[in-house]
Amino acid sequence: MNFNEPHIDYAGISPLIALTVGICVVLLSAVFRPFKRSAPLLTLITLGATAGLLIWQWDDPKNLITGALRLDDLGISISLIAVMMAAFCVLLSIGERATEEAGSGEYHSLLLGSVLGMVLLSQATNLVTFFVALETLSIPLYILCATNLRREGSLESGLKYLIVGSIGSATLLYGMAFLYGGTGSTGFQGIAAGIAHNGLDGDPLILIGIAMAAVGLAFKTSIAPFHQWTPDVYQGAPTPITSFMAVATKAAAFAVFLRFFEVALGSQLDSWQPALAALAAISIVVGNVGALGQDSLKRIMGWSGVAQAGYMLGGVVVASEAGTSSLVFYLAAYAFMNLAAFAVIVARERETIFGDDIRAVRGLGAERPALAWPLTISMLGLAGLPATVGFIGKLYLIEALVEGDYTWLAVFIAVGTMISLAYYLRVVAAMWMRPERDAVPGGTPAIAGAAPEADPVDPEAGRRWYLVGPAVLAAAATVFFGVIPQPLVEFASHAGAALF
Amino acid sequence: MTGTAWAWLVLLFPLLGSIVIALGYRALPQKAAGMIGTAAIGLSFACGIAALISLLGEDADARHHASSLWDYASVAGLDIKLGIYLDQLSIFMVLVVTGVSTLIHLYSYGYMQSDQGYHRFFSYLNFFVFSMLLLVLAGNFVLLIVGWAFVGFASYALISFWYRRETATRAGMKAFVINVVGDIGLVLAAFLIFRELGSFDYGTVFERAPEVFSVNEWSITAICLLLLVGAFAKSAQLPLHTWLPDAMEGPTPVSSLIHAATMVTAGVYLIARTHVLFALAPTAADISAFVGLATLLVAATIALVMTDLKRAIAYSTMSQIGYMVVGVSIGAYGAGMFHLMTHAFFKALLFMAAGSIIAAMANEQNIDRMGGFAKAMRFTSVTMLCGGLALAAFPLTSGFFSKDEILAYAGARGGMYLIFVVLGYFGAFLTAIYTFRLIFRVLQGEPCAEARELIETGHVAHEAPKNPATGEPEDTDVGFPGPEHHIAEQSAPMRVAMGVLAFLALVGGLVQVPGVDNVIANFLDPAFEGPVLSHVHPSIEWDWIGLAIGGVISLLGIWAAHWLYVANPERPRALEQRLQGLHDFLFHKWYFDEAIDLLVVRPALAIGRFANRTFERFVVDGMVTGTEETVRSAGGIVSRVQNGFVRSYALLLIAGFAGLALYFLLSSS
Amino acid sequence: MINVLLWAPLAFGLVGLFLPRRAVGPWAVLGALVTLGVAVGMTIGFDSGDSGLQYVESTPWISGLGVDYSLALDGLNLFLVLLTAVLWTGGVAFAAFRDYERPKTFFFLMLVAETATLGSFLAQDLLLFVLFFDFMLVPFYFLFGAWGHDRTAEGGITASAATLKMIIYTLIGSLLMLVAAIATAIISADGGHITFSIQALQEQGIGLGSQRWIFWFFAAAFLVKMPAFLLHGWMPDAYRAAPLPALAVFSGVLAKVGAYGFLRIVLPLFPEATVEFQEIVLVIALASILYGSVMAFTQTNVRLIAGYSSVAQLGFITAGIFALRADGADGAVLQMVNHGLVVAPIFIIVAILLERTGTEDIREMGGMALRAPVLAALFLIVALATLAMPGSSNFIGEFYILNGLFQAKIVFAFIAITGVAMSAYYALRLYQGAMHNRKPEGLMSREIGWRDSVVLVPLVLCILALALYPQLILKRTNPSVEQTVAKVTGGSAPNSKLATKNEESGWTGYAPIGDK
Amino acid sequence: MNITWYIVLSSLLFATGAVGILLRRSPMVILLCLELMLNAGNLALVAFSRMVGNEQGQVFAVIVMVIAACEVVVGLGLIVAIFRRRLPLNVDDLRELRG
Repeated sequence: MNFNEPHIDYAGISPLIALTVGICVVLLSAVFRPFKRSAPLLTLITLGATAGLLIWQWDDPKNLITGALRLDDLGISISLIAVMMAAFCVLLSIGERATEEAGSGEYHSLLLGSVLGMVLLSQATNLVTFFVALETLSIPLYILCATNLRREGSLESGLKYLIVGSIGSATLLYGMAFLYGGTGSTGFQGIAAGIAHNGLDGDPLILIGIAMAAVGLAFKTSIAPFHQWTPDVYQGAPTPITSFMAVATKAAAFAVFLRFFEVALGSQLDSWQPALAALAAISIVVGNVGALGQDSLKRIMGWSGVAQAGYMLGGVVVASEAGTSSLVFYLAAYAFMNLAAFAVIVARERETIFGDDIRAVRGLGAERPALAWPLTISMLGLAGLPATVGFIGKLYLIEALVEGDYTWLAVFIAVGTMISLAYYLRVVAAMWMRPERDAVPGGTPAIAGAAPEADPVDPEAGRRWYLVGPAVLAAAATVFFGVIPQPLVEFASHAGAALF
Repeated sequence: MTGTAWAWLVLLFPLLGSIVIALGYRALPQKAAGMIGTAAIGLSFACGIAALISLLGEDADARHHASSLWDYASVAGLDIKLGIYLDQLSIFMVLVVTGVSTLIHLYSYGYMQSDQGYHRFFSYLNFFVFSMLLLVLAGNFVLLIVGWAFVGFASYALISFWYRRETATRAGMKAFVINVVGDIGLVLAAFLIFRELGSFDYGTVFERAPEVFSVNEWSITAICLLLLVGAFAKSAQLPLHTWLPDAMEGPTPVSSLIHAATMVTAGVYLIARTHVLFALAPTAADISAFVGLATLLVAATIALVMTDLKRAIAYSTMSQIGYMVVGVSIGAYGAGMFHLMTHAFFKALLFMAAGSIIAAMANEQNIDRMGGFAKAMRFTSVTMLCGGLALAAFPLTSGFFSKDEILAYAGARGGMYLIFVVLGYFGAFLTAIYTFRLIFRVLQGEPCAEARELIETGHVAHEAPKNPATGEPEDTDVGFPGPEHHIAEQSAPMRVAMGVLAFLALVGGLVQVPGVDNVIANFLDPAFEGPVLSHVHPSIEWDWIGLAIGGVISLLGIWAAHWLYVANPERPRALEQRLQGLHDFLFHKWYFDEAIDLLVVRPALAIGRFANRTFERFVVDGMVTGTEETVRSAGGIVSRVQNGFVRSYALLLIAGFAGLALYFLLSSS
Repeated sequence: MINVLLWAPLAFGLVGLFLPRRAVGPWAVLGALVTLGVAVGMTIGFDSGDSGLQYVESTPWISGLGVDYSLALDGLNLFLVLLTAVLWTGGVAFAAFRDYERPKTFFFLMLVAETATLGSFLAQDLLLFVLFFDFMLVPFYFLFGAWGHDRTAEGGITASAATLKMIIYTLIGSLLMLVAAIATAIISADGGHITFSIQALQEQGIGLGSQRWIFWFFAAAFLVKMPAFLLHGWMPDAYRAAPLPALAVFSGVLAKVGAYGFLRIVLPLFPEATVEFQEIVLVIALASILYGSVMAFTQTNVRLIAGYSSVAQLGFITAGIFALRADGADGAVLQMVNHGLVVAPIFIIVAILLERTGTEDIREMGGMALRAPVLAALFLIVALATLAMPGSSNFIGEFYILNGLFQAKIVFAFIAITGVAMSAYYALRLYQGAMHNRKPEGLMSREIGWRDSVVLVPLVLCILALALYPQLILKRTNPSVEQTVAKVTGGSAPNSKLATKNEESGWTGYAPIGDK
Repeated sequence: MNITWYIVLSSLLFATGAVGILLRRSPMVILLCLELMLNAGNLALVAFSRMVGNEQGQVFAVIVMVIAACEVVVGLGLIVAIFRRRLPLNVDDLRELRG
């Protein structure tokens, strides 16, 4: 019997296939003795393959699966960022307690699963794929956060993330339902068409739908006031996972943020622009002041993540090609800077009894220059000082904002950056200078390794290639693209061109 | 060689001398330093003579030349060259300055011999002469200001020469700051001149001024008043005079050179130099004249009661400069400059004599402790007498002619200017009294310990010197005559210098005897060919009548002094008792220092303290800490909201959603 | 050529990281000297008659954003570049004769700082300028923080706290300036191709409405950097914390970048706003002069006396620029160089004194002139130059500044000039306090050593040379300055009274009573 | 019959779920409430799907059920893990991470 088989663009979905296969293989590898140790390697191979396939698809946009996905340079670039972060996460996870706790195979397959979700999300052009991808992304992360079963913090972060995250998804879903109801379609194009056709501008269904969708996305990108899970989860999760989700989740979520608001709701600009701008401003302020009093490096990164998300949201707000490009550029920059920072944090976590407390990096400049320089560079970069890619990123964003008549938001970014100096430079000072005020005598910090569930201290961690390597590499990239940004600008502008 | 070439040489030698001595402070032996210093000035005097000769070679009206080396700073319309202006006036000043300086260098060569800072002293002294010459030769106002400030610095350096004396350093600072106030006056005047005339150059300015300004126009008056600020600060006229008495902290040759003969007369020179402008601003000129008069009287009255030898002479200097200021302000330029010259002679001489005595007294300057030096130090006392006579305008001495000529000129102007005649003569009377008060108290009477020692052993030896002001032992590392002192009696160079000056003080006046010869006036007058006042000239008769009166007055004064301080020495005490209030008032120098302290110094310090303690802390730092606090507290709030309760997170999330939804609904409906 | 000038220090610094500890100091000196050599060479080759840019170097950097890598010299920055090279040579040499902990990093940072500073002077692209302007701070952040002195003992704050305060304070302005710079480019491009080239932006120009806020964003950056009155909160702590060689170059050069920014960017790019806000800025400048002077003569810490005197000096410079006359601006540029040349030696002398007396409090010093006459003489010359003694180049600088101010806004000139009197007092007080009066017991007074003389004497010689021939700078500066000022005044001939006589200049202006 | 009622019902469900999460401390109950919220979404989807007359909504609803199931599984897993660590099963006691 014959039926007209749907045309399937295997080339287009090859990255997804690769990932899926990878997940199965890695998972199974855990089962067969001889391959027990090979999970990380396999994961890296998978990621490598995915990356290769993605690059292969570079620069020829097409719709996949009857318009459920759109494979264009925006999606690819974001996916690449996610894949890169995953790869480094694998490296940082070597010797991480969590992997043994959870079982190496499971751990890595979950990681791949989350990557799969991200790749999907970055290409989703349909509410259904959007939601599915989002959950594929999140659910593995819920588990990964909790993988360090020995540590109460890890479990707590997992549960918190799960609960709040599910509320986020539920809200998002409900919003999607309304949008569907309002426009009669789940495809982004369809929604746009629906809005245009029925002219349902004032329609409460759509408006509430938009609001709810915005909340869901803002949650995933940890935009204030939907940010509160961020610091806790960042601090509680195993550090490699933190580094992974800090960047990758943001990246993927921002990709769909762009698509959803600029493709589906492009015609509603003036109704959502001010709202998002306000959210951006709020999270810039909240994130930066929140980070001020912190002593846990991971927490600092968490709060700073909130602020950075605020900056990036600016790229969405202006709804222009420049905005999109600048956002992608900034995400890439953010990836490098975070990576350098987290690699060092992981190393110090294993080296010292201070865990991720800021005391762990005190005197690093003299003790371990190979770690101190990357962390310094990444901090300066996050603070947006010149000669780092962070500065160019801010420059790019601000230029987009001013062009889009959101100069006041640009000023907000400037002010936020000033505040941020106070905590970024505090870390730098801890590494290079005499203590600002003498350390609190005695008493191990909340997350200090001295606690009963201590992770084993590895005094050589500061010299392991798989920790120093990523740190130095990322720091180098941070400086390199700070001095010669042209290639990265090209990369980003491709992504920007995809939407407009 | 042209006159200007000589003039450049005049400038060159002192500068070279100063630099050579300074750089060779290790290599050169002491004597060499002194010789180089003296020689440099001598040479520049010679060059001055040469320049004069080349000037005399030309006819009277062509005797002014400008010459410049290079563009100093001339862009954007300001044309400032490194240029000099040579005419009768400047050459006259050059000769007075270099001439007297040479003698004083000679004197210092002996006087300072046992002083540790010998090189430093001569280097400074040469630098001063250079600056003074720069001042008088400057070809534009900017260079004038440079010279003006240089002499100010030189005077600072020499006043605080013994720099481990608190009193000396403080006096130096005072002198410098007050002189800077003067500089500022000049600078502002220069700006105003530039705004009106578009140039700083003497030639251009004096040429354009009559065309641009109408008489007594406010801007020219302003210019002249600003110039006067400079002049008064430098010439220690009221109310900017308080630095001069304190300046006596410096070594005596310095007092004699800078604070009697040359620098302090710069103000007089300035007024004479800018006579064109003052002629256009009679009001300013009159103000200046009256200030001069006031200074003349105030200083004279103070000098009556001063017990510090050098300070007394310093006040007399102020008063004499008062005469000169009156002279050049009312238009008696020739007479004013003439008095400047004679005063340079006899006042320098008086200081030298005083120095000789003070050295003998081991820096003791209180005349109450002195006495009977007439026998002890013959030479010194004779020369001092000569100086005193000239100062007291004893008939036929130099001061006699010069002072009275000024008053005669005032008389000739008549009208309001008669006040100057009357009070001027009164001043002359006071002058005679205080001069001979000093002479009688120091030379006559019961010999004091040192004098007796001198008479008996022929030399004096003292214990370590003390600071007369504070009584603290001096730090002899930085100088001061050591155990054996240099007094004119025993040091040939000092005698030569004083001898020459004594001679000049006595007969120096004869170059300008009314009706007989008018060398100075005839030479200078072409330089002062102004539009106005040039016609005013006292008739010979009046001149002689004036001289007669002056002579009588000075004799009266001397007699009064004798009656008070020699005939019956108890009388002054009695008078002090009787006129306690007046005496205190005069003794505290009319409370000028106190007033300035109250009106200027204290407020400034108070403001400084306020700025430092209050403003800086609460406003400036307040802004920083204030912002910091706000931000930090905001952070506190945020992390308090971050309370770890997952349910409150959910609440905030839902609340946020509600807010967003509301916004969308409201904004679009 | 110009690239060598800019990157030589950085190159030497990088190489220095791989040298043995002992060699790195001399190596750094060599680097600074090479840079100096290049700078001198370019100064010699400079065409003094030309008002335009020379040694131009321009290639696209981030074509996507319209940012170019473009450098050039002209009358405005020529001598500031030279000054930078000179002072850095002095500072690095002075440091090289001492041993600092972690010398490699120290000298690396010093040389990085030089490149950054040179960059901000040379940049002809608005964004490149901003980039270097911000980047300058980074090396100094480390230098002050890691090699600085904690002042907790005398009730101050730690070095790292002080330097943090400084960098945040100064970046406030810089980041706003970044926004303003981008806004300038975009507004003047409006829709078209965006460029940040200062030259190009001068042609286009932007509307007064946007000029207003952009002006203040830039002004904020520059005034903080100077620092000007009320924005100097970071200065005292930072100055007390800083290691002296670094402080010498910092206070000698970095403060000038602010003033230079006004000339290079604000005047030509925002002329209308400049005219509109002239008097406000002048008021700030006067406040800086008076306040700085008053503070300077109440301080007892030598660093702070110098620091506050710089506040006053920068006030003069700002006033000169905002007289909006060629002579004022000429004076300002000259004065920037002069002040750099005097303030750096002062800090070096302070370092020398500190080594001898172990204190920075003038009340605890004194009487050193006897044993150290040469040091005293050098100090005296520097002090006199600081108080703008007539005959010094500083005097000419202030004379031009005040003349410009006088002709433009007479009242301001009268107020400003009181600062001169005060400067006389605090400068002499500084000198006397260290060198004169009684020597405190047990205070070691020693003559300056040949090492320090090698550093100090050349600087003093520069001062003397300029004192004899300030025209050297003025002549080369004037054409560019006149061009810049003309952009604001609309090309009115800026010499003597003719320029200002007739124009209406408000109550502060000068209106002749009674016409001729 | 008008669609409004379906919407009202679903929103009531959603609200109930939300309020439940805010009020209850036991992770179990919270998971249930999450289910409620998701199903509110489902109901709305299905209803709308009827209204607009295409099946996309219904497909969506089916998929959502799967996802909801996954979430619950993960949630339960976590709860077990917490229980094994002898930690209190009360979300308010899990607040080591804060500030």
